[in-house]
Amino acid sequence: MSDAALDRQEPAARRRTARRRVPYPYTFYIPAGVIYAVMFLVPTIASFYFALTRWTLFDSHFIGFGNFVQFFREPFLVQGLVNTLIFGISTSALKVVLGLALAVLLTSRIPARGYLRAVIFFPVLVSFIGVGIIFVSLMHPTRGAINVTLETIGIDGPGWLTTPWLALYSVIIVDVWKGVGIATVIFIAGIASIPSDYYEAARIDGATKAQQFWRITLPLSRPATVTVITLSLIGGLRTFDLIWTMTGGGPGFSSDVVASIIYKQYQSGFYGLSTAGNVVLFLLIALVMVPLTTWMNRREIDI
Amino acid sequence: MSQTHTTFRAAEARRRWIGGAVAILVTGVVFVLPFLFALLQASKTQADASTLSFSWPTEWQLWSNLVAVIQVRDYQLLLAFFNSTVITVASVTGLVVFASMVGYILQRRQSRWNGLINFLVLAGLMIPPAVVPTIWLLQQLELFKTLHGMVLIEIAYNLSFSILLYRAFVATIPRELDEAARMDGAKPWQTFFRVIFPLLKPVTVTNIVVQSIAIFNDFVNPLYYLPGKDNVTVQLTLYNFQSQFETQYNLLFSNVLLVTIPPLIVFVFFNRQIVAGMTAGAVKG
Amino acid sequence: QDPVELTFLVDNGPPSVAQAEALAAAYTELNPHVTFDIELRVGSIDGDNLVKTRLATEEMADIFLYNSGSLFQALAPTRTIVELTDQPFLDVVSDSFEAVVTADGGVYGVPIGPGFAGGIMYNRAIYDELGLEVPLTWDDFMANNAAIDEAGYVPIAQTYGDTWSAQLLVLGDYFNVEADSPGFAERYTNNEAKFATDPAALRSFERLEEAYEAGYFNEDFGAATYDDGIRMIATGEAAHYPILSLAIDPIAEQYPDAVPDIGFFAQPGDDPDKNGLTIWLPNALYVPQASENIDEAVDFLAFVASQAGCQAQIDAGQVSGPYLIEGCQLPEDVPQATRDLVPYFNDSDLNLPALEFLSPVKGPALPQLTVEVGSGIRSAAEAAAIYDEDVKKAAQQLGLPNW
Amino acid sequence: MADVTIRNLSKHYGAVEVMSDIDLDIRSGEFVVFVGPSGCGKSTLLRMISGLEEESGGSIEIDGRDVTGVEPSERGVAMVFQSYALYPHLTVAENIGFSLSLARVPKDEMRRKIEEAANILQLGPLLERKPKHLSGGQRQRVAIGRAIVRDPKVFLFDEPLSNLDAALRTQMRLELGELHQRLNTTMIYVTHDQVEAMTMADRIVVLNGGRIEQVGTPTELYRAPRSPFVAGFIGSPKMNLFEGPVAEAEGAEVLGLRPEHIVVDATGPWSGDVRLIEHLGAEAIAHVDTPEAGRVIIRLDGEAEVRTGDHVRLTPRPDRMHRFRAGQRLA
Amino acid sequence: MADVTIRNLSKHYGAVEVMSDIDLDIRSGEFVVFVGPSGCGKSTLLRMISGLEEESGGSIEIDGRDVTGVEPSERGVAMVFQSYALYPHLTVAENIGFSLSLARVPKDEMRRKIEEAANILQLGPLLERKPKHLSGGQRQRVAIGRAIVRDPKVFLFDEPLSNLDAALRTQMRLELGELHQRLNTTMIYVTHDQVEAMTMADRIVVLNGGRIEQVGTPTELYRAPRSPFVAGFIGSPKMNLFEGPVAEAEGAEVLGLRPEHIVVDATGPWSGDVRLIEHLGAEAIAHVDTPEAGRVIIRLDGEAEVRTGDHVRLTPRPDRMHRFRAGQRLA
Ligand SMILES: Nc1ncnc2c1ncn2[C@@H]1O[C@H](COP(=O)(O)OP(=O)(O)OP(=O)(O)O)[C@@H](O)[C@H]1O
Ligand SMILES: Nc1ncnc2c1ncn2[C@@H]1O[C@H](COP(=O)(O)OP(=O)(O)OP(=O)(O)O)[C@@H](O)[C@H]1O
Ligand SMILES: [Mg+2]
Ligand SMILES: [Mg+2]
Repeated sequence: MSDAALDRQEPAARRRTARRRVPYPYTFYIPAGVIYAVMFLVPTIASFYFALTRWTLFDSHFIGFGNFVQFFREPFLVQGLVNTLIFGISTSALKVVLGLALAVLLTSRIPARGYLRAVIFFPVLVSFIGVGIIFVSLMHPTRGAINVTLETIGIDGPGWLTTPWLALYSVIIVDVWKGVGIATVIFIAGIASIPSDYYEAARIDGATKAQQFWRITLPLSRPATVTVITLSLIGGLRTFDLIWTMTGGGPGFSSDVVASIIYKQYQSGFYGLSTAGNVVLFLLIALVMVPLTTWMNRREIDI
Repeated sequence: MSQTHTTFRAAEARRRWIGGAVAILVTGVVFVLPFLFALLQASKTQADASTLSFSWPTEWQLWSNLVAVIQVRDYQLLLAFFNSTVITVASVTGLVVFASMVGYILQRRQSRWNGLINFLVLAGLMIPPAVVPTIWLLQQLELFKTLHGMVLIEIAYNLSFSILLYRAFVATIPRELDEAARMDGAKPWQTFFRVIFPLLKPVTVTNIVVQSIAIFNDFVNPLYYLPGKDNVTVQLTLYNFQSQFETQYNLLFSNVLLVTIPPLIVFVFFNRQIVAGMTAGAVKG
Repeated sequence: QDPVELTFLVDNGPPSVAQAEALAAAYTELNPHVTFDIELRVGSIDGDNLVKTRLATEEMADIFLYNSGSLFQALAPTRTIVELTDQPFLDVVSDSFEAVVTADGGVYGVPIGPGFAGGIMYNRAIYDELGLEVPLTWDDFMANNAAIDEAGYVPIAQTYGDTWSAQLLVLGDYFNVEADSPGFAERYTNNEAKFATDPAALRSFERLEEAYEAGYFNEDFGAATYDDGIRMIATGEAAHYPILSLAIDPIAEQYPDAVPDIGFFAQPGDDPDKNGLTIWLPNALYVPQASENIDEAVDFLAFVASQAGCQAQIDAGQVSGPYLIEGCQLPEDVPQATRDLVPYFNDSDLNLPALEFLSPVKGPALPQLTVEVGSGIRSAAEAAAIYDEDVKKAAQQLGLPNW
Repeated sequence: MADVTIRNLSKHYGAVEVMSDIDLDIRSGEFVVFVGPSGCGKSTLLRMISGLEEESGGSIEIDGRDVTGVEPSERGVAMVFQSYALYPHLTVAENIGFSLSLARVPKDEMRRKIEEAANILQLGPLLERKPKHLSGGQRQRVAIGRAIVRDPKVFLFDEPLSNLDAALRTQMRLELGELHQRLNTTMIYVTHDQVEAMTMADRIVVLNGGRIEQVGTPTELYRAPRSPFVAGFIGSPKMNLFEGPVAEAEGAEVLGLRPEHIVVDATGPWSGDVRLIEHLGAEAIAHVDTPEAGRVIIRLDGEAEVRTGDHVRLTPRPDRMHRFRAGQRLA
Repeated sequence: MADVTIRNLSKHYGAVEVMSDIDLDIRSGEFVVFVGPSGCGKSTLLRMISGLEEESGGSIEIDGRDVTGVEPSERGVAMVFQSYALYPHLTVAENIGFSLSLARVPKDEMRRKIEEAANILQLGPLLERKPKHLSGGQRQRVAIGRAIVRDPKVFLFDEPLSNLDAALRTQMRLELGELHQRLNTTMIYVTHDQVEAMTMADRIVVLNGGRIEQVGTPTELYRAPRSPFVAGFIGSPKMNLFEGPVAEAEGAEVLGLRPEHIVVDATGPWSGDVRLIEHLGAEAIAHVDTPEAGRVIIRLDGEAEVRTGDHVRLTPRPDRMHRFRAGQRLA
């Protein structure tokens, strides 16, 4: 619409706001907005200032962009970046694929559905610490149940968490194991909200089970898919809890991700530096997510 | 009933049973074995558990381990259960109500603010919270070390997740229902709470399940914002048994198992509430 | 007197908890109006942040337990902690301890728990069986290892599942660094000496590398944990475990029968005449300036720094090393490993505090780097160079002069 | 091209029995129309034939094969849903072509078939729209289009023209009739429209409360309804059904007379006042209150000069009387 | 009880103009019916009057008050949606009573009103069901019930009876007519049913492609359609529209003749073969191919003895001819 057209509409619009009660009022934003702004936004913006300081929590000393320069000099930053992308993309992709597959399975009429739903969700219930310890033990190179089992069939299992190139992928698998339950419940909710009429129509139209999945379930659970992708990708690019409890970024630095590098700086008391790192990581994730979600949401409106 | 009839249905049923059996087996290995492992460790003595091997306990002492965990530090675990439950219930209630309201408007009303709001929602997921400034703020508001302060923090930190979830699912509710309610004279909040919100039940359940578990299991935030012995929350109790130099794995796992029970109850209870076909029969088209 | 409850924050390590509880109970017995609310916190570096955060936000407990040395310096003690310099009870505290809780000439803490050391814990039964001698040089040590290997035992237990334990061969070597390169700590603090360029310092990394290359580690060294290390040394699976002497506590608890078999010696250097122990000074108790009960809290510290306080801890079984309180004697029946420490502690020429007590500069990446060297992922020289960069970053972040 | 045989079919939802004892033979190529009051079970029966709804009892054969428990897609049926059930994420063209693309029909052929259907249904300019941007009647046409592009053995239509205007409806009626002729498929059609039922059906099935009341050709049903229910249901305005003395005089419990079979003439035996006249254009419906028979509805020529309030005399045509006793037609 | 004045109203969706230049005065208490081909904008116009759809231009007044931009609930209108829009989580009773419960009507009165509506709509036994357990017609009745329990100044009905059977439809028609009389509210009604339009309307508004073609009483429209479009649209079967020599002979471009105005007699000027006869019961429709006028559709008595294949002669009634030139009626 041209500016001129906008101008012409202006008086009418004003007259309207005077009388028409907006069906979708902004006041609905207020409670959430206030809590979010006060508890999250204000401290966050305040902290951005500290990214420009050398900060020990007790003193802060303005040093301009020094922290950013230092952050980009981190010796293992590039590897951390690569690991971050691998971790974020692969956990998110696996959660989407497995979550959807499980949700389809668990919304179909199979026996023991309740049990299966509970079992798959079980890992979500356990804290990262618990999961970390369990899998560190199971993946122990000599004593761990995995390698012990492999041994009985004659395979010499690798050091899942001690082999530098493998550690990251081992953590990825555990992260998916732990997180797929959430993706699954979101997909289950998504599939539950698809009216059954469409399946009926498709069955009449001659769609096989597979075709029903690809042509009906998949497109119509798009809102769920978009949500799972958004949540798991941001989560994957940002989290490090599991990496931290399982490998501590190691062996050495081989499974470090950007977030764990930042966390280590934070732990070391380099508060300004780690805040700068957080700003960088935030921008990095935004660079991936903003275009992605804009694109996904634009297509969503069309449904 | 004819022959083909029975055989067809029988074949179908058999397929389903085989599928189910395979699913149970696979999930058994993938999802249940690790917990069996945890259970075994929780049943061992400390020395026995320290090797963390997948072996039978030399001596079963699950019960005494559980009792020990509950009794430690003056029944701290019970207090922790209480605190965590209060925080969880209050925060999840707030989250569900506030986030669904935002998700509803955000999906329904296209305006030039949407870009900004969507970005803020994403920002809530992308930016890690700033601990120290938040503490200063809480101190200013006299909310530091209080349960309600903690509740507000949990709401603020988890809002984005819930909003995203709600926004996506509002799209599945036909707009005609809003319109019908408007015609019936419903004010916006009535439209929302009496028509839309009940239809969002599957997402609300999902939200309750996921968020209550996340908040119940939250470790970092209570650690910083809710210090003090009286304010202990469940995840903090794990640190009674795990330290840099020494970990009592048998008790740690007993504790892990104990604190997993409430979320499990929440899940089992709410999972049944995710029902299909909420909007069936509403409109034709 | 009005009843007072003092809050008391300690890390969740069993020794810390035991010490704190023993001290609190003993003090309350003497002063019934004072009771304690002991709060546990995460140990290790995760706990460091908590302590800093609570100090910075003035939410600290009345008394808190925290490291001495470089970590203590990062607390901005002059602004956050009550100064004890002129308190009479400091007279009985050893000077070497006072040095590591001193900032800007003021003293801020009193010791809790015994002193300890970084060195080699060894299994005396194996030594007896193979007829080995405690080595005084690195070469002797490696020769012993060869013999042990031959006999089918694990020569050196390494437990990189707990990364902090990987540092011990480097950190415990500091006595030898200083012996070969006197004044290293000062030059290092002043940005004049580097690990990569000072041969004596580099040697610490190289020793770790040698041990790895000789193949003397347990098979699962990458995944094994501290607990595994304890088990290996106590049960005689392994002959050596480079670790803090504190490790005798869990051994005493879990493998009481093995205690007599466990000994401890200083990590050997190249010169048999310059054999000495790298020691760790105990943690300290501090009182934050923001406390509302400063007088009572300081009085409690006075008790901790007294013979009575020392005795309370000994009575609670805390005997993994000598106490740094004048006149506080360990009983006769302490474990062998503890007994092995006493001669070093008693002669100031035979011990030297670890580098982190002598210099505020410590790079955070050392655990990972030592894991890398000890796993053959990176060479000693390369790791030392990276560590120097890491150190530089840390010094800059702390705003130290000369960096 | 298949016959459909229904035996002893019944259906209940939980405790609610909505269908019982249905027996019906539909011959191959036949056009059968289901009529009946709202909620009598027409859609349910259609859905059971399609296989979407499971039978609670009884059996269905299509083309000689027992299809009880067979997947809908394997029964060779196409269906227009009463509620349309258009795929919201697909455009009109994609909706219509959906079944073809499932069957991997080549692109060209698919496009041709879609365009053909769109032409018949006057959907040409809307092919790229999504359903939510369509009017009610346009949606209904898409739903029809989805069924007609396929080549089923049996067509099932559930009130397919209810949202179309008269002109389009007439045209669609002819198109469907032509389709029926051309393909010679069996068609089962639910409608509430008398004209559709009368003109399209080879046979009409009258359902009432989950049972079949009568099956027959349109003329049979019109001329010789078997029960007062059918008599009243077929024909609009509906047949006058008299009870009491008027009926007894004819030896019946219920006497039926269609509005066109009661003639206004000066000598008629009944007389009364015209209460209401509904002008339908070509004809008019008059409601007359008579002391003899109560309210009588008669059909007049559109140009008849009768006004509300007029006093008229009426003659029932004796040769067109329908006599019923105990719910059954008397010979 | 309110008049509705529409001035210069227009509507576009993005670039698609679906409505333009609508001017319409509806008098208080009037019953106005909108008719027009599928997709011509009837629902859109209704939705704009209700306030659900924003006008792209022009204004609407209800009861003398400019309601442009006034909230739907404050316009005093009730509406039945073409797509029903039932609240799926509420029972039938709750659906019907929803607006009352919003207005905090006392429980007793609410129950009474719901039952009253349920009686009229024959929904009694279904009151506790959820919409998804209802048949299509039952859903439609619930949608009507939701509108009639309220006390609006203006009723808006969007094809409210399309899924009901003829008998119920007749009854509902009368009920709505009665409601109209009793409450004397203004009613605006969209339908595709000729009978409904002709019998219920005080005035009919014929829409075509987003414009008003003609407004008038049913008889006016039937007797004097202003354009060939209206002529063809009102009346079923539709008027014969002849072009070419036949029309020119009468001095027109298009000549219209309703099927009932062409009489079969032995001396008629046109002759032809009967191609098809549709029997509707009371009447029959014959399609006759004549060399003079092409395909001619005539309406016959239901019992007329004409058969497919017969040769007949036809006389158009000269006094009933409709002459059009340039799309306009000639006097
Ligand atoms: N959201 C929309 N976007 C674009 N075009 C639309 C939209 N909604 C309706 N239309 C178009 O506007 C025109 C008028 O639609 P409307 O629903 O008013 O038709 P109608 O007269 O009610 O038809 P019907 O009798 O089929 O219900 C139609 O051609 C339709 O395709
Ligand atoms: N899921 C259900 N549970 C219970 N009763 C149902 C269900 N679905 C339909 N019914 C009932 O079954 C009966 C038959 O429904 P059906 O849809 O077959 O009617 P119909 O003849 O198609 O009516 P209409 O002409 O109104 O569409 C109705 O009375 C309806 O209320
Ligand atoms: Mg139906
Ligand atoms: Mg419409």
